[in-house]
Amino acid sequence: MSAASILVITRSAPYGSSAARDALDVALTCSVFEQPVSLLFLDDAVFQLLKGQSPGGIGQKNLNAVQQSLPLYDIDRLYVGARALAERGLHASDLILPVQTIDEAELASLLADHTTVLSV
Amino acid sequence: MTTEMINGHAVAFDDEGYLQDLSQWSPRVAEHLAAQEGLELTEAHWEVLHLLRDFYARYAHSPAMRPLVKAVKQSLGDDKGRSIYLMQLFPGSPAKLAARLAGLPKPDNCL
Amino acid sequence: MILHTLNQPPANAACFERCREAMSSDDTLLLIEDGVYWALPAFAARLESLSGRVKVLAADAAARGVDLPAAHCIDDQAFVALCVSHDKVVSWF
Amino acid sequence: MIFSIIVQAPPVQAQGAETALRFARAVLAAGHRIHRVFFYRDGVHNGTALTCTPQDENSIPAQWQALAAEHDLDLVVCIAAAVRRGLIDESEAGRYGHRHWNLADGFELSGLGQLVEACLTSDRVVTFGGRS
Repeated sequence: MSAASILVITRSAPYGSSAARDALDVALTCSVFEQPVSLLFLDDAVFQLLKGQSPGGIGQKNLNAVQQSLPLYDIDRLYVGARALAERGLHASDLILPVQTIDEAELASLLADHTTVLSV
Repeated sequence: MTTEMINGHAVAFDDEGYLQDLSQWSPRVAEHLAAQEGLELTEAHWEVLHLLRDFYARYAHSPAMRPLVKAVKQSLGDDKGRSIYLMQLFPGSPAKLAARLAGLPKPDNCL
Repeated sequence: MILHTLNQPPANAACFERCREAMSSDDTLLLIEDGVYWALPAFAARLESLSGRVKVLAADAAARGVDLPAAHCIDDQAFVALCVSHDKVVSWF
Repeated sequence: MIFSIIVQAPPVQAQGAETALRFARAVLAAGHRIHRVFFYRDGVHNGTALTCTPQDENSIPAQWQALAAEHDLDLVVCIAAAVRRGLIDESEAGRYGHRHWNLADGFELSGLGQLVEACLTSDRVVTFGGRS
Protein backbone atom coordinates (compact mmCIF):
# COMPACT_ATOMS: atom_id res chain seq x y z
CA MET A 1 0.00 0.00 0.00
CA SER A 2 1.42 3.36 -0.96
CA ALA A 3 1.71 6.23 1.46
CA ALA A 4 -0.81 8.23 -0.56
CA SER A 5 -4.06 8.80 1.22
CA ILE A 6 -7.32 10.43 0.29
CA LEU A 7 -9.65 12.42 2.51
CA VAL A 8 -13.23 12.81 1.30
CA ILE A 9 -15.05 15.79 2.81
CA THR A 10 -18.83 15.82 2.85
CA ARG A 11 -20.93 18.70 4.21
CA SER A 12 -24.45 17.90 3.00
CA ALA A 13 -27.44 16.32 4.69
CA PRO A 14 -28.66 13.05 3.18
CA TYR A 15 -31.59 12.59 0.76
CA GLY A 16 -32.18 16.27 -0.06
CA SER A 17 -29.45 15.90 -2.65
CA SER A 18 -27.31 13.05 -3.93
CA ALA A 19 -24.20 14.48 -2.26
CA ALA A 20 -24.12 12.01 0.63
CA ARG A 21 -24.33 8.96 -1.61
CA ASP A 22 -21.88 10.46 -4.10
CA ALA A 23 -19.29 11.08 -1.39
CA LEU A 24 -19.75 7.55 -0.09
CA ASP A 25 -19.27 6.14 -3.60
CA VAL A 26 -15.94 7.95 -3.96
CA ALA A 27 -14.77 6.47 -0.66
CA LEU A 28 -15.90 2.95 -1.63
CA THR A 29 -14.04 3.27 -4.93
CA CYS A 30 -10.83 4.37 -3.18
CA SER A 31 -10.93 1.18 -1.19
CA VAL A 32 -11.36 -0.89 -4.36
CA PHE A 33 -7.95 0.54 -5.34
CA GLU A 34 -6.64 -0.44 -1.90
CA GLN A 35 -6.01 3.21 -1.21
CA PRO A 36 -6.30 4.37 2.38
CA VAL A 37 -9.31 6.66 2.55
CA SER A 38 -10.83 8.72 5.34
CA LEU A 39 -14.25 10.35 5.46
CA LEU A 40 -14.82 13.70 7.10
CA PHE A 41 -18.38 14.75 7.98
CA LEU A 42 -18.81 18.48 8.55
CA ASP A 43 -21.86 20.70 9.03
CA ASP A 44 -25.13 19.00 7.97
CA ALA A 45 -23.27 15.88 6.86
CA VAL A 46 -23.43 14.62 10.45
CA PHE A 47 -27.11 13.94 9.69
CA GLN A 48 -25.95 11.34 7.17
CA LEU A 49 -24.86 9.12 10.03
CA LEU A 50 -27.99 9.44 12.13
CA LYS A 51 -29.47 6.05 13.04
CA GLY A 52 -32.96 4.97 12.16
CA GLN A 53 -33.23 6.23 8.58
CA SER A 54 -36.10 4.79 6.61
CA PRO A 55 -36.22 6.40 3.16
CA GLY A 56 -38.46 3.82 1.50
CA GLY A 57 -41.31 6.32 1.49
CA ILE A 58 -39.31 8.78 -0.60
CA GLY A 59 -38.09 6.15 -3.03
CA GLN A 60 -34.45 6.28 -2.00
CA LYS A 61 -31.93 3.72 -0.83
CA ASN A 62 -31.19 3.51 2.86
CA LEU A 63 -27.86 5.22 3.40
CA ASN A 64 -27.48 3.50 6.77
CA ALA A 65 -27.42 0.15 4.96
CA VAL A 66 -24.56 1.19 2.70
CA GLN A 67 -22.72 2.83 5.59
CA GLN A 68 -22.80 -0.37 7.59
CA SER A 69 -20.77 -2.07 4.88
CA LEU A 70 -17.87 0.37 5.33
CA PRO A 71 -15.94 -1.97 7.67
CA LEU A 72 -16.02 -4.61 4.89
CA TYR A 73 -14.31 -2.07 2.63
CA ASP A 74 -11.74 -1.42 5.40
CA ILE A 75 -12.96 2.13 5.72
CA ASP A 76 -12.77 2.83 9.43
CA ARG A 77 -11.39 6.33 9.60
CA LEU A 78 -14.57 8.35 9.97
CA TYR A 79 -14.18 11.86 11.37
CA VAL A 80 -17.00 14.06 12.54
CA GLY A 81 -16.84 17.74 13.45
CA ALA A 82 -17.45 17.96 17.18
CA ARG A 83 -19.16 21.31 16.87
CA ALA A 84 -21.35 20.16 14.01
CA LEU A 85 -22.71 17.48 16.35
CA ALA A 86 -23.09 19.80 19.32
CA GLU A 87 -24.84 22.52 17.29
CA ARG A 88 -27.39 19.97 16.14
CA GLY A 89 -28.01 18.53 19.58
CA LEU A 90 -26.46 15.18 18.63
CA HIS A 91 -24.02 12.83 20.31
CA ALA A 92 -21.69 10.25 18.83
CA SER A 93 -24.02 7.60 20.29
CA ASP A 94 -26.78 8.79 17.93
CA LEU A 95 -24.68 7.73 14.95
CA ILE A 96 -24.81 4.45 13.06
CA LEU A 97 -21.04 3.84 13.10
CA PRO A 98 -18.22 4.54 15.53
CA VAL A 99 -16.61 7.86 14.64
CA GLN A 100 -13.80 10.05 15.83
CA THR A 101 -14.92 13.54 16.76
CA ILE A 102 -12.49 16.32 15.96
CA ASP A 103 -12.35 19.94 17.01
CA GLU A 104 -11.28 22.92 14.93
CA ALA A 105 -7.61 22.58 15.76
CA GLU A 106 -7.59 18.96 14.58
CA LEU A 107 -9.37 19.87 11.36
CA ALA A 108 -6.32 21.63 9.92
CA SER A 109 -3.97 18.78 10.77
CA LEU A 110 -6.36 16.22 9.29
CA LEU A 111 -6.23 18.07 5.97
CA ALA A 112 -2.46 18.33 6.19
CA ASP A 113 -2.08 14.61 6.89
CA HIS A 114 -3.72 13.43 3.66
CA THR A 115 -2.13 13.54 0.22
CA THR A 116 -5.34 14.49 -1.56
CA VAL A 117 -8.48 16.12 -0.21
CA LEU A 118 -11.67 15.69 -2.24
CA SER A 119 -14.80 17.69 -1.51
CA VAL A 120 -18.05 16.16 -2.74
CA MET B 1 -31.91 -6.51 -24.14
CA THR B 2 -32.92 -10.16 -24.47
CA THR B 3 -35.83 -12.18 -23.18
CA GLU B 4 -35.54 -15.86 -22.40
CA MET B 5 -38.05 -18.46 -21.35
CA ILE B 6 -37.01 -19.96 -18.02
CA ASN B 7 -39.30 -22.44 -16.30
CA GLY B 8 -42.22 -21.17 -18.32
CA HIS B 9 -41.62 -17.50 -17.50
CA ALA B 10 -40.35 -14.79 -19.83
CA VAL B 11 -37.30 -13.28 -18.11
CA ALA B 12 -35.64 -10.14 -19.48
CA PHE B 13 -31.91 -9.47 -19.29
CA ASP B 14 -29.84 -6.44 -20.21
CA ASP B 15 -26.96 -6.61 -22.69
CA GLU B 16 -24.56 -7.76 -20.00
CA GLY B 17 -26.86 -10.51 -18.83
CA TYR B 18 -28.12 -8.89 -15.62
CA LEU B 19 -31.79 -9.24 -14.75
CA GLN B 20 -33.97 -6.28 -15.76
CA ASP B 21 -36.43 -7.02 -12.97
CA LEU B 22 -34.62 -8.31 -9.88
CA SER B 23 -37.82 -9.81 -8.49
CA GLN B 24 -37.81 -12.36 -11.34
CA TRP B 25 -34.84 -14.14 -9.81
CA SER B 26 -35.20 -17.77 -8.79
CA PRO B 27 -32.70 -20.60 -8.31
CA ARG B 28 -33.73 -21.76 -11.81
CA VAL B 29 -32.62 -18.41 -13.22
CA ALA B 30 -29.24 -18.81 -11.54
CA GLU B 31 -28.86 -22.30 -12.98
CA HIS B 32 -29.87 -21.08 -16.42
CA LEU B 33 -27.30 -18.26 -16.36
CA ALA B 34 -24.64 -20.57 -14.97
CA ALA B 35 -25.22 -23.09 -17.75
CA GLN B 36 -24.65 -20.32 -20.30
CA GLU B 37 -21.27 -19.76 -18.66
CA GLY B 38 -20.53 -23.48 -18.78
CA LEU B 39 -20.85 -23.75 -15.02
CA GLU B 40 -22.74 -26.29 -12.98
CA LEU B 41 -23.80 -24.84 -9.65
CA THR B 42 -22.57 -26.88 -6.71
CA GLU B 43 -23.10 -26.40 -2.98
CA ALA B 44 -19.93 -24.31 -2.98
CA HIS B 45 -21.44 -21.94 -5.55
CA TRP B 46 -24.75 -21.76 -3.76
CA GLU B 47 -23.33 -20.76 -0.41
CA VAL B 48 -21.63 -17.80 -2.08
CA LEU B 49 -24.77 -16.87 -4.01
CA HIS B 50 -26.87 -16.96 -0.83
CA LEU B 51 -24.24 -14.91 0.95
CA LEU B 52 -24.40 -12.35 -1.84
CA ARG B 53 -28.17 -12.10 -1.62
CA ASP B 54 -27.87 -11.61 2.15
CA PHE B 55 -25.21 -8.95 1.55
CA TYR B 56 -27.54 -7.10 -0.81
CA ALA B 57 -30.50 -7.33 1.56
CA ARG B 58 -28.41 -5.92 4.37
CA TYR B 59 -26.16 -3.37 2.66
CA ALA B 60 -28.35 -2.31 -0.32
CA HIS B 61 -25.69 -2.78 -3.00
CA SER B 62 -23.68 -5.45 -4.79
CA PRO B 63 -20.17 -5.65 -3.34
CA ALA B 64 -16.92 -5.08 -5.16
CA MET B 65 -14.36 -7.89 -5.02
CA ARG B 66 -12.61 -6.84 -1.85
CA PRO B 67 -15.62 -6.59 0.46
CA LEU B 68 -17.00 -9.77 -1.14
CA VAL B 69 -13.85 -11.65 -0.17
CA LYS B 70 -14.04 -10.21 3.31
CA ALA B 71 -17.72 -11.10 3.71
CA VAL B 72 -17.05 -14.66 2.51
CA LYS B 73 -14.17 -14.91 4.95
CA GLN B 74 -16.36 -13.79 7.84
CA SER B 75 -19.22 -16.17 7.03
CA LEU B 76 -17.58 -19.18 5.40
CA GLY B 77 -14.13 -19.14 6.93
CA ASP B 78 -10.55 -18.27 6.00
CA ASP B 79 -10.17 -21.08 3.46
CA LYS B 80 -12.96 -19.72 1.31
CA GLY B 81 -12.44 -16.05 1.97
CA ARG B 82 -9.75 -15.74 -0.69
CA SER B 83 -9.99 -14.30 -4.19
CA ILE B 84 -8.40 -17.41 -5.72
CA TYR B 85 -11.21 -19.54 -4.30
CA LEU B 86 -13.88 -17.23 -5.72
CA MET B 87 -12.04 -17.11 -9.06
CA GLN B 88 -12.29 -20.89 -9.27
CA LEU B 89 -16.02 -20.86 -8.61
CA PHE B 90 -16.84 -17.80 -10.70
CA PRO B 91 -14.10 -17.44 -13.32
CA GLY B 92 -13.14 -14.09 -14.78
CA SER B 93 -14.61 -11.42 -12.60
CA PRO B 94 -16.17 -13.15 -9.56
CA ALA B 95 -17.86 -10.06 -8.09
CA LYS B 96 -19.63 -9.37 -11.39
CA LEU B 97 -20.44 -12.94 -12.38
CA ALA B 98 -21.66 -13.98 -8.94
CA ALA B 99 -23.82 -10.84 -8.63
CA ARG B 100 -25.33 -11.67 -12.02
CA LEU B 101 -26.14 -15.26 -11.05
CA ALA B 102 -27.46 -14.14 -7.67
CA GLY B 103 -29.93 -11.80 -9.35
CA LEU B 104 -28.37 -8.58 -8.11
CA PRO B 105 -27.50 -5.36 -9.94
CA LYS B 106 -24.08 -5.05 -11.53
CA PRO B 107 -21.56 -3.91 -8.89
CA ASP B 108 -21.19 -0.15 -9.19
CA ASN B 109 -17.75 0.47 -7.85
CA CYS B 110 -15.76 -1.33 -10.47
CA LEU B 111 -12.54 -0.19 -12.03
CA MET C 1 0.72 24.48 2.88
CA ILE C 2 -2.73 24.23 1.38
CA LEU C 3 -4.51 26.44 -1.13
CA HIS C 4 -8.20 26.68 -0.25
CA THR C 5 -10.70 27.88 -2.84
CA LEU C 6 -14.12 29.12 -1.78
CA ASN C 7 -16.97 29.90 -4.20
CA GLN C 8 -19.91 30.51 -1.87
CA PRO C 9 -21.49 33.93 -1.16
CA PRO C 10 -21.90 35.47 2.31
CA ALA C 11 -25.35 33.87 2.68
CA ASN C 12 -23.57 30.55 3.02
CA ALA C 13 -21.53 31.56 6.04
CA ALA C 14 -21.09 27.99 7.32
CA CYS C 15 -19.03 27.13 4.24
CA PHE C 16 -16.77 30.11 4.82
CA GLU C 17 -16.41 29.39 8.53
CA ARG C 18 -15.47 25.73 7.96
CA CYS C 19 -12.89 26.80 5.41
CA ARG C 20 -11.44 29.40 7.79
CA GLU C 21 -11.26 26.88 10.64
CA ALA C 22 -9.55 24.34 8.41
CA MET C 23 -6.80 26.77 7.47
CA SER C 24 -3.35 26.54 9.00
CA SER C 25 -1.23 29.63 9.49
CA ASP C 26 0.66 29.07 6.24
CA ASP C 27 -2.38 28.26 4.08
CA THR C 28 -3.82 30.61 1.46
CA LEU C 29 -7.47 31.33 0.67
CA LEU C 30 -8.51 32.08 -2.90
CA LEU C 31 -11.99 33.55 -3.27
CA ILE C 32 -13.61 32.61 -6.58
CA GLU C 33 -17.05 33.00 -8.19
CA ASP C 34 -19.62 34.18 -5.59
CA GLY C 35 -16.93 33.83 -2.93
CA VAL C 36 -15.38 37.14 -4.02
CA TYR C 37 -18.05 39.05 -2.06
CA TRP C 38 -16.31 38.01 1.16
CA ALA C 39 -13.56 40.46 0.20
CA LEU C 40 -15.92 43.44 0.66
CA PRO C 41 -15.11 45.76 3.57
CA ALA C 42 -18.32 44.66 5.33
CA PHE C 43 -16.74 41.25 6.03
CA ALA C 44 -13.26 42.49 6.88
CA ALA C 45 -13.56 41.43 10.52
CA ARG C 46 -14.16 37.80 9.56
CA LEU C 47 -11.10 37.76 7.36
CA GLU C 48 -8.91 39.47 9.93
CA SER C 49 -7.17 36.32 11.11
CA LEU C 50 -6.22 35.58 7.49
CA SER C 51 -4.67 38.94 6.74
CA GLY C 52 -2.24 38.82 3.86
CA ARG C 53 -3.29 35.28 2.93
CA VAL C 54 -6.47 36.03 1.00
CA LYS C 55 -6.50 36.32 -2.78
CA VAL C 56 -9.38 37.03 -5.13
CA LEU C 57 -9.80 35.80 -8.67
CA ALA C 58 -9.74 39.05 -10.65
CA ALA C 59 -12.19 38.08 -13.39
CA ASP C 60 -14.83 37.07 -10.84
CA ALA C 61 -14.46 40.30 -8.86
CA ALA C 62 -14.59 42.42 -12.02
CA ALA C 63 -17.63 40.53 -13.29
CA ARG C 64 -19.53 41.40 -10.12
CA GLY C 65 -18.42 45.00 -9.84
CA VAL C 66 -16.51 44.23 -6.68
CA ASP C 67 -13.77 46.83 -6.57
CA LEU C 68 -10.75 45.64 -4.63
CA PRO C 69 -7.15 46.75 -4.10
CA ALA C 70 -5.11 45.35 -7.00
CA ALA C 71 -2.74 43.64 -4.58
CA HIS C 72 -5.43 41.12 -3.62
CA CYS C 73 -6.47 40.23 -7.15
CA ILE C 74 -4.87 37.49 -9.21
CA ASP C 75 -5.47 36.18 -12.71
CA ASP C 76 -5.94 32.58 -13.83
CA GLN C 77 -2.20 32.14 -14.41
CA ALA C 78 -1.49 33.17 -10.82
CA PHE C 79 -4.20 30.74 -9.65
CA VAL C 80 -2.21 27.97 -11.31
CA ALA C 81 0.99 29.26 -9.76
CA LEU C 82 -0.63 29.15 -6.31
CA CYS C 83 -1.60 25.51 -6.93
CA VAL C 84 2.03 24.77 -7.70
CA SER C 85 3.44 26.64 -4.73
CA HIS C 86 1.08 24.89 -2.28
CA ASP C 87 1.10 21.15 -1.52
CA LYS C 88 -2.53 20.58 -2.38
CA VAL C 89 -5.79 22.33 -3.14
CA VAL C 90 -8.96 22.01 -1.06
CA SER C 91 -12.21 23.30 -2.57
CA TRP C 92 -15.07 24.66 -0.48
CA PHE C 93 -18.41 24.93 -2.25
CA MET D 1 3.60 19.37 -12.99
CA ILE D 2 0.74 16.94 -13.58
CA PHE D 3 -2.76 18.26 -12.83
CA SER D 4 -6.13 16.58 -12.76
CA ILE D 5 -9.35 18.56 -12.66
CA ILE D 6 -12.63 17.37 -11.13
CA VAL D 7 -15.75 19.16 -12.34
CA GLN D 8 -18.88 18.70 -10.24
CA ALA D 9 -20.59 21.86 -11.49
CA PRO D 10 -23.08 21.64 -14.38
CA PRO D 11 -22.81 24.13 -17.22
CA VAL D 12 -25.24 27.08 -17.26
CA GLN D 13 -26.75 26.51 -13.83
CA ALA D 14 -23.42 26.96 -12.06
CA GLN D 15 -20.36 29.01 -12.88
CA GLY D 16 -17.95 26.29 -11.82
CA ALA D 17 -17.83 24.60 -15.21
CA GLU D 18 -16.64 27.80 -16.86
CA THR D 19 -14.13 28.45 -14.07
CA ALA D 20 -12.77 24.94 -14.58
CA LEU D 21 -12.35 25.57 -18.31
CA ARG D 22 -10.45 28.80 -17.73
CA PHE D 23 -8.31 27.06 -15.13
CA ALA D 24 -7.57 24.20 -17.52
CA ARG D 25 -6.45 26.67 -20.20
CA ALA D 26 -4.21 28.44 -17.69
CA VAL D 27 -2.68 25.15 -16.56
CA LEU D 28 -1.81 24.25 -20.15
CA ALA D 29 -0.58 27.76 -20.94
CA ALA D 30 1.83 27.50 -18.01
CA GLY D 31 3.34 24.38 -19.57
CA HIS D 32 1.86 21.86 -17.14
CA ARG D 33 0.18 18.63 -18.14
CA ILE D 34 -3.45 17.71 -17.49
CA HIS D 35 -3.69 14.00 -16.81
CA ARG D 36 -7.47 13.93 -16.80
CA VAL D 37 -10.60 16.03 -16.44
CA PHE D 38 -13.17 14.00 -14.52
CA PHE D 39 -16.83 15.02 -14.55
CA TYR D 40 -18.87 13.92 -11.53
CA ARG D 41 -22.34 14.57 -10.12
CA ASP D 42 -24.19 17.24 -12.15
CA GLY D 43 -20.86 17.99 -13.78
CA VAL D 44 -21.60 15.14 -16.18
CA HIS D 45 -23.82 17.55 -18.14
CA ASN D 46 -20.62 19.17 -19.42
CA GLY D 47 -20.45 16.17 -21.75
CA THR D 48 -23.75 16.53 -23.56
CA ALA D 49 -23.79 16.84 -27.34
CA LEU D 50 -27.23 18.39 -27.41
CA THR D 51 -26.82 21.86 -25.94
CA CYS D 52 -28.24 24.66 -28.07
CA THR D 53 -26.37 27.84 -27.38
CA PRO D 54 -27.44 31.28 -28.64
CA GLN D 55 -24.98 32.79 -31.14
CA ASP D 56 -23.76 35.37 -28.64
CA GLU D 57 -23.03 32.90 -25.83
CA ASN D 58 -20.38 30.23 -25.38
CA SER D 59 -21.19 26.53 -25.27
CA ILE D 60 -19.34 24.90 -22.40
CA PRO D 61 -19.37 21.37 -23.91
CA ALA D 62 -18.06 22.72 -27.23
CA GLN D 63 -15.26 24.52 -25.44
CA TRP D 64 -14.21 21.34 -23.63
CA GLN D 65 -14.25 19.51 -26.95
CA ALA D 66 -12.09 22.14 -28.61
CA LEU D 67 -9.61 22.19 -25.74
CA ALA D 68 -9.46 18.40 -25.67
CA ALA D 69 -8.89 18.21 -29.41
CA GLU D 70 -6.10 20.77 -29.27
CA HIS D 71 -4.29 19.28 -26.27
CA ASP D 72 -5.31 15.62 -26.46
CA LEU D 73 -7.09 15.79 -23.10
CA ASP D 74 -8.67 12.81 -21.37
CA LEU D 75 -12.26 13.93 -20.65
CA VAL D 76 -13.89 11.26 -18.50
CA VAL D 77 -17.53 11.39 -17.46
CA CYS D 78 -18.54 9.28 -14.45
CA ILE D 79 -20.65 6.53 -15.96
CA ALA D 80 -22.80 5.87 -12.88
CA ALA D 81 -23.62 9.56 -12.46
CA ALA D 82 -24.16 10.04 -16.20
CA VAL D 83 -26.54 7.20 -17.00
CA ARG D 84 -28.79 8.15 -14.07
CA ARG D 85 -29.03 11.67 -15.49
CA GLY D 86 -29.75 10.57 -19.03
CA LEU D 87 -26.30 11.17 -20.45
CA ILE D 88 -25.33 8.04 -22.38
CA ASP D 89 -23.17 6.89 -25.26
CA GLU D 90 -24.05 4.42 -27.99
CA SER D 91 -23.03 1.38 -26.00
CA GLU D 92 -25.05 2.37 -22.89
CA ALA D 93 -28.00 3.14 -25.17
CA GLY D 94 -27.78 -0.47 -26.35
CA ARG D 95 -27.49 -1.79 -22.83
CA TYR D 96 -30.51 0.11 -21.53
CA GLY D 97 -32.61 -0.25 -24.67
CA HIS D 98 -32.64 3.44 -25.67
CA ARG D 99 -32.78 4.52 -29.28
CA HIS D 100 -30.81 7.74 -28.74
CA TRP D 101 -27.60 8.79 -27.12
CA ASN D 102 -26.07 12.15 -26.42
CA LEU D 103 -22.49 11.95 -25.15
CA ALA D 104 -20.43 14.46 -27.10
CA ASP D 105 -17.40 13.35 -29.11
CA GLY D 106 -14.20 13.69 -27.17
CA PHE D 107 -15.81 12.60 -23.90
CA GLU D 108 -15.70 9.08 -22.56
CA LEU D 109 -17.89 7.32 -19.99
CA SER D 110 -15.95 5.45 -17.32
CA GLY D 111 -16.04 4.49 -13.67
CA LEU D 112 -15.20 6.40 -10.52
CA GLY D 113 -11.99 4.42 -10.49
CA GLN D 114 -10.73 6.93 -13.07
CA LEU D 115 -11.14 9.66 -10.47
CA VAL D 116 -9.18 7.71 -7.88
CA GLU D 117 -6.50 6.83 -10.43
CA ALA D 118 -6.24 10.53 -11.32
CA CYS D 119 -5.67 11.37 -7.65
CA LEU D 120 -2.86 8.83 -7.43
CA THR D 121 -1.21 9.90 -10.67
CA SER D 122 -1.40 13.68 -10.40
CA ASP D 123 0.69 16.18 -8.45
CA ARG D 124 -2.33 18.41 -7.98
CA VAL D 125 -6.05 17.68 -8.04
CA VAL D 126 -8.33 20.70 -8.25
CA THR D 127 -12.10 20.39 -7.80
CA PHE D 128 -14.70 22.79 -9.17
CA GLY D 129 -18.01 22.35 -7.43
CA GLY D 130 -21.56 23.44 -7.87
CA ARG D 131 -23.81 23.64 -4.86
CA SER D 132 -25.94 20.79 -3.44
